[in-house]
Amino acid sequence: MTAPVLTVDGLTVETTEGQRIVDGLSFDLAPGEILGLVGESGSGKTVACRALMRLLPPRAMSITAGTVTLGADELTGLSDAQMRKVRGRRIGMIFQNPTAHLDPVMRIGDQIAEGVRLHEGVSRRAARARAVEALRQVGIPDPEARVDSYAHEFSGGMRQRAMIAVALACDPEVLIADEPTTALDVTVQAQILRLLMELRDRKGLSIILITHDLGVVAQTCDSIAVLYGGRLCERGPKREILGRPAHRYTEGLIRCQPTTAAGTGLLDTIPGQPPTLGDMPEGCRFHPRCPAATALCRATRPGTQPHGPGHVAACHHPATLKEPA
Amino acid sequence: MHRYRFVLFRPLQFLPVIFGISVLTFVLVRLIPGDPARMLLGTRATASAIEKVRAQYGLDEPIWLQYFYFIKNLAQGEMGRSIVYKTDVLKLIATRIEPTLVLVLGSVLLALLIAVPMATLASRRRGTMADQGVRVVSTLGLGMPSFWIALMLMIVFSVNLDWFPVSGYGRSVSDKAVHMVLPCLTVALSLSAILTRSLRASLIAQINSDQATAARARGLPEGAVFWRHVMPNALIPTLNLLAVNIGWLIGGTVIVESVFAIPGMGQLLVRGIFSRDYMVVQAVAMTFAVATVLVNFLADILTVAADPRVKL
Amino acid sequence: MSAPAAALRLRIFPRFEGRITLFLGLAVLLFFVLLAVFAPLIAPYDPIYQDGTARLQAPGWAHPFGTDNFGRDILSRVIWGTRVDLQIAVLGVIFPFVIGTTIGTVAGYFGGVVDAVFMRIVDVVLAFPYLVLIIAIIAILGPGLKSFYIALALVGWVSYARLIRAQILVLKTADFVLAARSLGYSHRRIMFRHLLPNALVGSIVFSMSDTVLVLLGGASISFLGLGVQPPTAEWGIMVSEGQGFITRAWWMPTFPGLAILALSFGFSLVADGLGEWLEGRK
Amino acid sequence: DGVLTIGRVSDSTTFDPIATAQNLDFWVFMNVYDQLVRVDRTGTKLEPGLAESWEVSDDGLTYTFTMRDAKFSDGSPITSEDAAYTLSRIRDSELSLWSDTYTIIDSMETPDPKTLIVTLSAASAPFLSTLAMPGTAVISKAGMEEMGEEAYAENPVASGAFTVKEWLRGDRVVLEKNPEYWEADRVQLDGVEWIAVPDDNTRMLKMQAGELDAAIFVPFSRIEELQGDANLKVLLDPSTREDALLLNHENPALAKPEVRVALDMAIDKQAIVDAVTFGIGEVANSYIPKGALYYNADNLRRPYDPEKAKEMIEAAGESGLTLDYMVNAGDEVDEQIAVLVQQQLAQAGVTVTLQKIDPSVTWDTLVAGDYDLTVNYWTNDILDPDQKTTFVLGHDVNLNYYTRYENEEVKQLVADARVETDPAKREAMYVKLQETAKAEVNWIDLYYSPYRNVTQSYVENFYQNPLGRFFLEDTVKK
Amino acid sequence: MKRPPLMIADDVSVEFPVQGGVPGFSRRVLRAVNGVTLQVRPGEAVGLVGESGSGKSTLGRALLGLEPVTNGAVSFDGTRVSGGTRAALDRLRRETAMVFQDPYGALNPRLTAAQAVAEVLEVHRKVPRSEVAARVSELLELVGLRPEHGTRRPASLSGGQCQRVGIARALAVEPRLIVADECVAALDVSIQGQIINLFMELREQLDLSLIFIAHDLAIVRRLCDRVAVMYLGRIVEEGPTEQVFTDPRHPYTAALIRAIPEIDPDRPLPATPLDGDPPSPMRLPPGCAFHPRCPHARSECRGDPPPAERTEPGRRWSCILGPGTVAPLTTKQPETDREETP
Ligand SMILES: Nc1ncnc2c1ncn2[C@@H]1O[C@H](COP(=O)(O)OP(=O)(O)OP(=O)(O)O)[C@@H](O)[C@H]1O
Ligand SMILES: Nc1ncnc2c1ncn2[C@@H]1O[C@H](COP(=O)(O)OP(=O)(O)OP(=O)(O)O)[C@@H](O)[C@H]1O
Ligand SMILES: [Mg+2]
Ligand SMILES: [Mg+2]
Repeated sequence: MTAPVLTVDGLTVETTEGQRIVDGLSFDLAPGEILGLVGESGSGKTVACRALMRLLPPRAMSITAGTVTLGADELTGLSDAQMRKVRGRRIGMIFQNPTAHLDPVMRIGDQIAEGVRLHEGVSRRAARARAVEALRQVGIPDPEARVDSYAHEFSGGMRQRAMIAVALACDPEVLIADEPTTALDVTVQAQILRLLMELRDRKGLSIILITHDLGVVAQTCDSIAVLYGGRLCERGPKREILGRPAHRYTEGLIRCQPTTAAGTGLLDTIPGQPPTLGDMPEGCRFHPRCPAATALCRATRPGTQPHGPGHVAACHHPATLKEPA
Repeated sequence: MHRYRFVLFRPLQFLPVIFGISVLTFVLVRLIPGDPARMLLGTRATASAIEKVRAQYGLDEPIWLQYFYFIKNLAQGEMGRSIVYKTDVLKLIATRIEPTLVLVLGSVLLALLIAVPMATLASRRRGTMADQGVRVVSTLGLGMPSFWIALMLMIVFSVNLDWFPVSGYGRSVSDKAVHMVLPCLTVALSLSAILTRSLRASLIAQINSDQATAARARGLPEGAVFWRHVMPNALIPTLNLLAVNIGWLIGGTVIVESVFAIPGMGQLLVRGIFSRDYMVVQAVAMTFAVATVLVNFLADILTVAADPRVKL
Repeated sequence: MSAPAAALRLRIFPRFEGRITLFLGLAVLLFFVLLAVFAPLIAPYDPIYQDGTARLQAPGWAHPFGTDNFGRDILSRVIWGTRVDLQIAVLGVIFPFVIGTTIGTVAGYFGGVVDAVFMRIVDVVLAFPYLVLIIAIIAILGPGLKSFYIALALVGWVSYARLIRAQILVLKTADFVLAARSLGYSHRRIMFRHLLPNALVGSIVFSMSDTVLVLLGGASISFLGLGVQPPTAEWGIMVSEGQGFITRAWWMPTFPGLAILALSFGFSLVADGLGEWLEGRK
Repeated sequence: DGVLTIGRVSDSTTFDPIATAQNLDFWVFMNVYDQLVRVDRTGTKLEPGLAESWEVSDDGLTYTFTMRDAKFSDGSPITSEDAAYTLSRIRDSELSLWSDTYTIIDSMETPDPKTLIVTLSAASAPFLSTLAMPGTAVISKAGMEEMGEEAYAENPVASGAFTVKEWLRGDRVVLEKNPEYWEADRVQLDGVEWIAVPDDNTRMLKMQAGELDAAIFVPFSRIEELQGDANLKVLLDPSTREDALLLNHENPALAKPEVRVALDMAIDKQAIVDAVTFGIGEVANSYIPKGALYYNADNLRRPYDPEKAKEMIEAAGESGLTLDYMVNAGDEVDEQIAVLVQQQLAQAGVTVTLQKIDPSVTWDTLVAGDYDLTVNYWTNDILDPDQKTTFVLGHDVNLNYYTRYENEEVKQLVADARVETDPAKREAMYVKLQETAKAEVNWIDLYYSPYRNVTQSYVENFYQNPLGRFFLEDTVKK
Repeated sequence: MKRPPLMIADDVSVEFPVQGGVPGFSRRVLRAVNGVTLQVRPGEAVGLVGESGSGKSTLGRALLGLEPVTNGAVSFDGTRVSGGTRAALDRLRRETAMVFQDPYGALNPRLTAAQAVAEVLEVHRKVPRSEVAARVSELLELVGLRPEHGTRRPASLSGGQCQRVGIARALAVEPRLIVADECVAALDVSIQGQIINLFMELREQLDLSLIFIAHDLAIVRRLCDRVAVMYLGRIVEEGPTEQVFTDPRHPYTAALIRAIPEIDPDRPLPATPLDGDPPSPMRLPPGCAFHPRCPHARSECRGDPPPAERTEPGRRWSCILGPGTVAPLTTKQPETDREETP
């Protein structure tokens, strides 16, 4: 195995009120790997990724523990100026809602060129050429003409492509994609996912793909990390997790995902509601909804335990083990 | 470009507004009790003299006929004759329009020069003492009557420091500039308070906006994010607020003009109202109204130019 | 490590943002309300009593805020003026608020011709210089506070109508309105039970800052001599009358001026605080 | 330089002498035009203007004026033709606001360029005085006919000490010395600028900042302060101004003379003078202003006695009397007087409710009689007492200045005094009128006050005569 | 025995005016629904699928009389409701209800759950005033909420709970037909199932007809008897769910089914995802609206008129291709046959 490009160790994000939104998150990302970060709404996926970029909303939350290492640099220890050199240049980021994340009054080409000129100090002309190139790479037809378009002149899928072009303009090592397809139609979603995979293949990019759709993960990712209530439940290679889920939540998630397969009768469900920031359960955060919960689960936070090759889970009673009496 | 097609057709929509204004001014002026003839003749007037003046200005005609003449004249580009000044109203307005224009434009400019840095400071240091300071200053600016601000400025800058003349408009361009500093500042102080608040709010919204976050994620330093992505987006609603408030602003010049003895339209209008100089009031109000409509039209064009999304 | 330090540094404000402003503002308003209610008990003198022997006295023990050119006690006049000015601030806003809100709601909800007609009227009123229109209406009705309120109502509703209409236009496309329609609710119910309460927040915040404009409008009207009847104590009149004495008896315009400023400040704080608090609650 | 800048409330409206009734315009007319007959500095004598001399026929119907050698600013001579044109214009023109005063002129003849013969339809003692009114400022017939009325009203051909160099409407009138003026040697100033500064405070600040050479109308409240300024001279020139409290005699209570007398006693005029004018005014005892022709210095001064007044009102069966007091909105002095009167009458058991009214409506209200009390002031236009007497007591068209005071005897006396040509007899008649008016309390005389102007200390000989005119011929800027 | 249809849409079109035309001269319109014919039988669940902007919501609203129909007719239970009498509309309102996508947006943020439900009962006088409270708790219980949830406002309920309130409110009118517009799209996967199950149970208990709008075909397959696929305002295919899924006749349907991500590590993304984006409804291409994106497009597809509707018993579709031409969906099998280079 090659050395990971990105290592996250015990990352913890707290609000100014002291609530832990992300709690001791650890994972690493190999070169050319696509990691799927899965979890329900509010489980802290977005916050975790913004923490990697040190782009947390100022004065609302901050990183209180843990380290993030990119190559040789520990990002948590960098000065703001140093961190800016990382953003865009070494880690690119794309977002769920492309419309809101593009500046409506600036031309697409200029938004791409902006990062290039900043990081590489190239001329205006060269930056523009790079912008055209970036748009071509993400499959925008007629990029020479489209660099001068505004975001609202693009369709949803094209906007998402443009965002990817902005993020990739400086050839970053890592791309963080925060639910890049949730706002898109299924047919367009497939196009974008395909594009990400191609880029990975072509450029050896490492990608963190945030999503709540296990289907997307199954079709695009190499490995999976599952978040619940701000904590990591389980992570490992895709086939491991989907085939042999250890954590009860992961298992439930897979079970209740509707499939296009024919079927009758009621769907499988996970009972109850996801926890909210205000009242996080003690112990294992999943225990109120877990069929296998015991007193242990209610009292103690489970530690991560290896569960297979590259597969760890934080569960007192992993599914593949024998159920407690 | 078809985004600008509204420039051709929008003026059609102005017609009902301008018609409405003409009715409103006409009716309003005539509803005000008090007889222009008597105002003109003063206390020692005789009944026959009053009758004579009324006939001279057609005030003895039925009101609908007066309106008809008013519209008819208007269609011919005439506004009638001033009862007090005994001259063509348009001629009067022509001499008075420049000071008011300078006052309004100068105030807006000055207000922006005050508001933009203040709002920038407040929004970029949100929640700090600087922010609170800006809030206090802008609240105070808003809470002071303009005639009071004017007096203070005069005492400090004209009488004590002798930097600017107390009042008047001046003759040459540079002279006018010097004369208009304090009046513009007076209006600008309260205007900038409003603008600062509005701009601060939209700046804060934009600073926390997704597109700004995206810009930061590209590695842009905060300054670049602010000036290239936050400010342009935040300025548009503030400029529109300014356009909507133009009527308020012009109203404010009434007092400032009389305090600073600026021979502008506001003074003309107030004297017109107090002396029941119907023609003058009608003409000035119409001029103001058309100006307001034009400013909003301009704001539309500006918005369309500044924001590629907007289509009108 | 810099991160925890940063967290500590930043923890001071956000929690109270909005609320502290709101409370401060409400405290200022409460202070003035108490002043108004207990004016007869608090004021040391009769506000209109003219003491020929004590004209233009500088602030001192007997008259903390000094006296005016009639020998009236300025402190007492400022205190009694609270009654009038609070009334101006409240009544000057309530009528435009109610009228504008109703019209804006109806116009925004129904759209079409109703909307077009009302919005043209709004355009016409807005195209008119605000203060001038008020002066003209007061001239029609005769000077005095009642005319001022009527003028404000006739002119001021426009802002509220615009504000509410814009809100309604956005809200009426919301699903809960569609839901209400699909459930067969009447237009009246949808407008006033469902739309209006949700559209009101912005206008309430605006109305708080509008009070400031109304107070100043009142002062300007007093400056032009169209305000309250003498010898009623009212801050705007006191400032404009006191102006002539600025170099000779600075206390005459200054104290009522400060009172206007303080009350405006209170309303502004409430407006800011309310805005931020409601924003934060979303 | 020798240009005198004067700050005043408002700008001129016209230069057509017959088309205005405003003091604003009159002030400038007196700089730009000369008249046949002028009022002197003291406001008590007529002196020759463009008419070198004049003769009145014994029946008082024919006036023969001899014109002096004088020129208009365009260099053309001022002839009797011009004078006749001026008078016929004010009598006959569509534009004239003064026709009524001059219909007494029956005919005019100009046998030669130096002689003007005016024939009246009836004898009139005050006729010569009316010739000194600003409306009769002599204009150039040729000029008027050539330029047309409108152009002339903007840029007149001057017959006076100055010509109009520039008129920036709403801002200022710029005058320049008229070298053709017959008394040009007397004029020291190179020019005059009349500058509109509407706000009183601003005007005074402009004086303090040295931006004006002179400013007219100093608020009472600022006088003491400005007097303390070494750079400034405050000029308190005697005036014919009298402030009086009008009573509406149509009010049943006010129709009773004893009630009116009681009110007169209930008002402490000295207190008003002290509070409102800061002691600068003087308590009035007659409707004829102090220092004016035929003023009766011995006229009755009723003592201030609220107790007695209260008793009298009760005796008249009017206890609990309530009166509406009309206040001119925006007039500071007016409001102050109102407040004082209210407080003083309260002590006599009279409730006064103040009613603020827009100044432009005041006249309508007065005409309609919708008031009980109100303060008004009067300044004489002419030096003869006839004008004011007619207006105030003579049952003229204005209901005795809207008080609706009626006394047939007085009316007759006013008419007789107008045509009486023996000055001694005339004086006796006017003394009688003053005494009667006081006895019957047609209105309540409050106070006389001087004109209040201020100049920089380097300005000399700047004055306003009692009729309100500014003659700048002698004014010097050192 | 088949019962007569409860709701019939006959050649329904809905147009919206759009800005950009010259005021007072030309009027530009957007045809969001374009000649749609659809029937819903009592007790039947019809799925309406299609891409964003294809007019699903607009059709749903038009069926409930919430959007004026510009062309065609909608009738409910034998009575014409589009352009019909007030009474017909009132009756429609009393017998139909709608459930919305955004669980929060569909509830008035100022009313508690119980108030929202009670309001319906009061307006329609479903029960005497005194029994409102009891009926409210009954309804809340029916959708699986505890009474204490009734006292909360939407902001303090979770998305799934809000959606249940929305359903309870819809049930309060005792409708015969519910239109559910993407009612689970905004919910987390673990909650989606709960709501879908609720619908299935309610259908069973109350003999409800259901028009279920979604773009998630997997759910539609579970819940619906029949499915209609919309593309740019038209129904391009309609038929029994199973048949449509296993044997789609329209290439768009096939692409839609293929594009759905499946939790199956062995099934990769479709190698040839549908190209391009749906064209703007303002500028519909001539002929078959799908042809610019259709891998099978021929020259006939490009010219007017659009392809005629083809029918089989219980099925209809608008495509010139014959049955079996577009790939059928075979679940759990890698689509090796289509695995070509892009
Ligand atoms: N600016 C903020 N201030 C306070 N709390 C926040 C803020 N942003 C997010 N949170 C809270 O942090 C938690 C995690 O949010 P996050 O956005 O990371 O979730 P997510 O997993 O990305 O969800 P989704 O799938 O909805 O995007 C949530 O409980 C959210 O309410
Ligand atoms: N009120 C409206 N005014 C103008 N156009 C509208 C309006 N409502 C919908 N449209 C347009 O009609 C078309 C169909 O919209 P509709 O909302 O019915 O689509 P949909 O299939 O429900 O899409 P989604 O899956 O995004 O909900 C779209 O192009 C939309 O922009
Ligand atoms: Mg997220
Ligand atoms: Mg929809």
